[in-house]
Amino acid sequence: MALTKLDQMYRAVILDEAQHPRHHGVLADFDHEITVRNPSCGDVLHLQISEKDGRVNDVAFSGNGCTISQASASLMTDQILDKTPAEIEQMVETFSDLIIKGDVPDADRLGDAAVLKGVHQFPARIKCATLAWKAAAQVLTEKGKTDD
Amino acid sequence: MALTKLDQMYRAVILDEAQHPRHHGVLADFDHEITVRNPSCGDVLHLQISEKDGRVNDVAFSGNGCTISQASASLMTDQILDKTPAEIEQMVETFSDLIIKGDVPDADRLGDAAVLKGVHQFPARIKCATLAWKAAAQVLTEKGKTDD
Amino acid sequence: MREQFPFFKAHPNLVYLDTAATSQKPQALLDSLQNYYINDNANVHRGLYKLAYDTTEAYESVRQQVADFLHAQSAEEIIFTHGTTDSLNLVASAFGPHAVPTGGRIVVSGAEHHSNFIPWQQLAKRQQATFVVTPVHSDGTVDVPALLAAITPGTNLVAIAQVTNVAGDTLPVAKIVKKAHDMGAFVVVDGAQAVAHMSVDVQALGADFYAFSGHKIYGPTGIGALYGRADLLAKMPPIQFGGEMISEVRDQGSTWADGPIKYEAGTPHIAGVIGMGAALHWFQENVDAAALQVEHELANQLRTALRAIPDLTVYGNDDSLATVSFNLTGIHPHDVATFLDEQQIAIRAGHHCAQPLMARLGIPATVRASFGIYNNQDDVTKLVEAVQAARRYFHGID
Amino acid sequence: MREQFPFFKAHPNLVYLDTAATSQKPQALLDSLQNYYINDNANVHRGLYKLAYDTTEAYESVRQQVADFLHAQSAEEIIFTHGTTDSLNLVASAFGPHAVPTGGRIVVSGAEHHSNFIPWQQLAKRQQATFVVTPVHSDGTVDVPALLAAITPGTNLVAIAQVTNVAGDTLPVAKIVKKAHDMGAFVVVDGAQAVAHMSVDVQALGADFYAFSGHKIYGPTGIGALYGRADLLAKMPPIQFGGEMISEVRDQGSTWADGPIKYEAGTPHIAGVIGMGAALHWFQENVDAAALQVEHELANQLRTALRAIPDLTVYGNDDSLATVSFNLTGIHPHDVATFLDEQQIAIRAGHHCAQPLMARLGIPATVRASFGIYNNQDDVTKLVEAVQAARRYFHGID
Ligand SMILES: Cc1ncc(COP(=O)(O)O)c(C=O)c1O
Ligand SMILES: Cc1ncc(COP(=O)(O)O)c(C=O)c1O
Repeated sequence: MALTKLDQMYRAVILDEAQHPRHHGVLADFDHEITVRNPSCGDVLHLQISEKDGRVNDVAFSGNGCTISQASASLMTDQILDKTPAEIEQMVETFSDLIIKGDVPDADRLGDAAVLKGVHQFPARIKCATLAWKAAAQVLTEKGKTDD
Repeated sequence: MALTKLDQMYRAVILDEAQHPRHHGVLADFDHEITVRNPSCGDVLHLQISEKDGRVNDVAFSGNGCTISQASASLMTDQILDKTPAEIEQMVETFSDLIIKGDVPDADRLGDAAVLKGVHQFPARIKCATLAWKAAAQVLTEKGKTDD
Repeated sequence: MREQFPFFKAHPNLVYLDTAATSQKPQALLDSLQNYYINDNANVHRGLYKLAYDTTEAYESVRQQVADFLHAQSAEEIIFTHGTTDSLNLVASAFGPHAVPTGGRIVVSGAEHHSNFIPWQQLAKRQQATFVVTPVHSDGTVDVPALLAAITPGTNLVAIAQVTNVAGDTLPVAKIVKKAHDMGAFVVVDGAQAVAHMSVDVQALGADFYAFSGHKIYGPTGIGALYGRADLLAKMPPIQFGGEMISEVRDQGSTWADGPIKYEAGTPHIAGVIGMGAALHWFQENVDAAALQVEHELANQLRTALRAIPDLTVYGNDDSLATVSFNLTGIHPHDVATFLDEQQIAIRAGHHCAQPLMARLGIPATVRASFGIYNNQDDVTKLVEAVQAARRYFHGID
Repeated sequence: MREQFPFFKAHPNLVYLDTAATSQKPQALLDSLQNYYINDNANVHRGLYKLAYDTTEAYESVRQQVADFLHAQSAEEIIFTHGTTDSLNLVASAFGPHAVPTGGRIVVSGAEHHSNFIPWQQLAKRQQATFVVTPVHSDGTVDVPALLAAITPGTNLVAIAQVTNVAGDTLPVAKIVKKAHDMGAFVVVDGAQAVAHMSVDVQALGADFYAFSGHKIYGPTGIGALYGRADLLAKMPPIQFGGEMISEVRDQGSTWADGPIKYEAGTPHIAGVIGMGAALHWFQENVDAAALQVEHELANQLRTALRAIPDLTVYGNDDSLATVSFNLTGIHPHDVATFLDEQQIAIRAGHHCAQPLMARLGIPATVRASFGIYNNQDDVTKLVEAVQAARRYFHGID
């Protein structure tokens, strides 16, 4: 069984991250909020962000999705803490690139989240991996617009 | 050039009939009236029939159509004179059969109109040949119903 | 059987278990499409030349074939559409306002596919009608007594699948129709998941409308049919305009052709109609009740084998036909699908266009394996083994 | 060129002059369809397995291809439909009520095909709008100054063909759009007869909507496209419901997907989309401006030769493209068609779904010969000779 590719995507850290996600829940107080969907599979992600002095100082997500989307949301929320919206936008672009290509020069900007690069071998799962990141970029640049 | 089949349909009598149709025009007085169309080609036939003592005693048609539909209307109007609606219904069935099969045992019931049997070699033209006949059967049985 | 499907020659190691989404195609269909485009291609209903005439005849003869296939009274009751969704939307748009007055009542089951759900939901909205979605059992099958109870006096329209697309259960359509007709309601039946797996008799069912798609019964994409009772079609205005659906077009008004072509505006999907005819012909020649029974038994074998796996929920029951949905506790269906795909097993994971059902079951998605006439024992064995492996993999059991 | 079309191998002696009704198909299209069904057949937009994913990618890449072909700004502006008629009806149903208020004004030319006429006539009826049909010249071409003059302040929508289907004249779309936009009106362009015969740039034209059919540009039946300006599509509600066009479906309400799939309810005609992509690719690789010029010259040669026949009226003029309509005085077009068919010449006779034009010209029908990229000099010669023979035959000249 050709599980090598699978193993590259489902690294232990990812399975673990999805099972024990960080920043899972809701915030009492927040500046930005968005609900995004992956309509073809029904995944829903609800994201809340609070900002202080132009930097993300708290974040939480809820909703449901597969291992990849949950792990990705967990890693994303961890990585954007203390970043400015502009920095986050750049990170999201880098992340998108990484997931599509499997490798990018500035992957270290993504910290632990770079572990998701194995997704690039599963093009059908790219949307799962990028959902949370795109939501963050959208809510921070479009100021709280939701899709409903 | 394979004009034999053509000649069988376009007998001189038919070309002549179409050019000098009988009962072409309108009646001042009539009991039945119908307008039928061949929507796929735009042919229109307007038919008026007057009845006396349970028999057709006058008939007229107008509209436009091809040689076959005009010749057929001309021959039909001539043949139904003095016939009862029931007789006409049977004639229409016989005519339909003749045009589809090219030969039927009781073709002589149709008088001169049997000359149209050559149409059976041109299935695409069957509707042209039967338009007037079906209109007559319809208007005599359904009492003046029009399609508009 | 399988050797009649070139797809399986091209994919010798693939376990294709997604026939409910779309079926693979027999050689007979491929031949028919090639033959159409090479020998018979001409536009229909307009040409006086022989080629166009013959193509029109062939096209219209499929209408009779579909009528016979569904046991309709006449070919005049068959409208060619682009698929089940198109058929159902046509009924909702053209017949809906006639059937459902302002403030009326529409009943659908809680297990309907979006295509047999949203058109009625939106019709209800337009007509300010009550839109009733009936309960399902915890295994995803329709609660039939509850559905029957919902069909009260004052109900105008009932829309149900003959076979549902997640749990694969078969609804007692004749019984539902009887109740609905007694209450004065019309019944629209979604046959998308039925026609390839059981024989259908619209007159015995008493259905007022019946819809299906060619691509789910071994036919081409882009084509489907709608059966409508003749007396109801007579009341239905066209909703698309143009081409041969007319009787006369004047500047300020038009009149319509009689019969089904009234609803077939524009150049139809001619190759699709001819191809659907070839597929139905192939189906009737090659797939008998015994073959369908084998298909059903494969599905039941799979259900039985899956039920033996710990932490696994199977939807549907042994009366369910060729569709088997399940979930592994704690493992998202998408992850299962990817795992299986890596082992060359094509199954579907998702909401299957049945979000109202997912909401009722309190789950976001299921894994769904669905059978076609080309599947075999081996496919079942491979899937079961792979599901067990997936469970071990994601639960970290080694 | 001709040898790329297996139809002509199957019909070596046929003179096919009915491309305006439907085109014959290149081998490249047949190969693409076979390849799709044998190798790639899977439903789109839903599957997580590789086959379904790849098919979805291929499907979506055709959207970009069509966008490039029409010079649209983005693939988001391309909706797959079932053909021109379906495209135009979609605009009329979904955008029409937004564009045309109660009591508004719609302008169409007097030479429109029913598919670009009745949808607007019926929209006008629904909106109690004025429906203006503009004059044509005695040769069946559109009277452009009169059309421009009809686009007054208060006009909300103008619907015109880029190339008409009886006289084959090309309308100055950019000029008409400019006037319409100045008056605050939207312009819907019917490109059915244009795309296979000239290059199209929707942005240069300024068209708000542009419709065409795959089967008229060497592609499969049952598929077409609608271009819509992105800002206008954003305002357009869906009119068919079901399948993947949703964002979320709740019992009492639903929200829609973003982008063109909002209008593509149900399983699309996947083979048709892939096939249309193959046909457009083939067209762009094999048919250059010079080839189209040759086609145009064949049509002009035919017009010239026909004009030399006594008692014969030719419609259109030398700027008309690949379509030539004519009538022999005193001989009904259907009789001409049958005569020509016996000599293996497939041409069309009838009203060509342009009854308003026929009414203006005071004729019931015309004979129409239309060219495709596979026609040649020989076809013209044979047709001219046969028309002369028909004239002698029916007039009894021997
Ligand atoms: C100018 C024009 N518009 C619209 C149509 C309709 O196209 P379709 O029948 O492919 O929908 C046609 C062809 O029949 C046409 O020639
Ligand atoms: C029960 C049911 N209804 C309707 C549909 C819609 O069919 P289509 O997508 O062919 O229009 C499907 C399949 O997707 C289905 O399973």
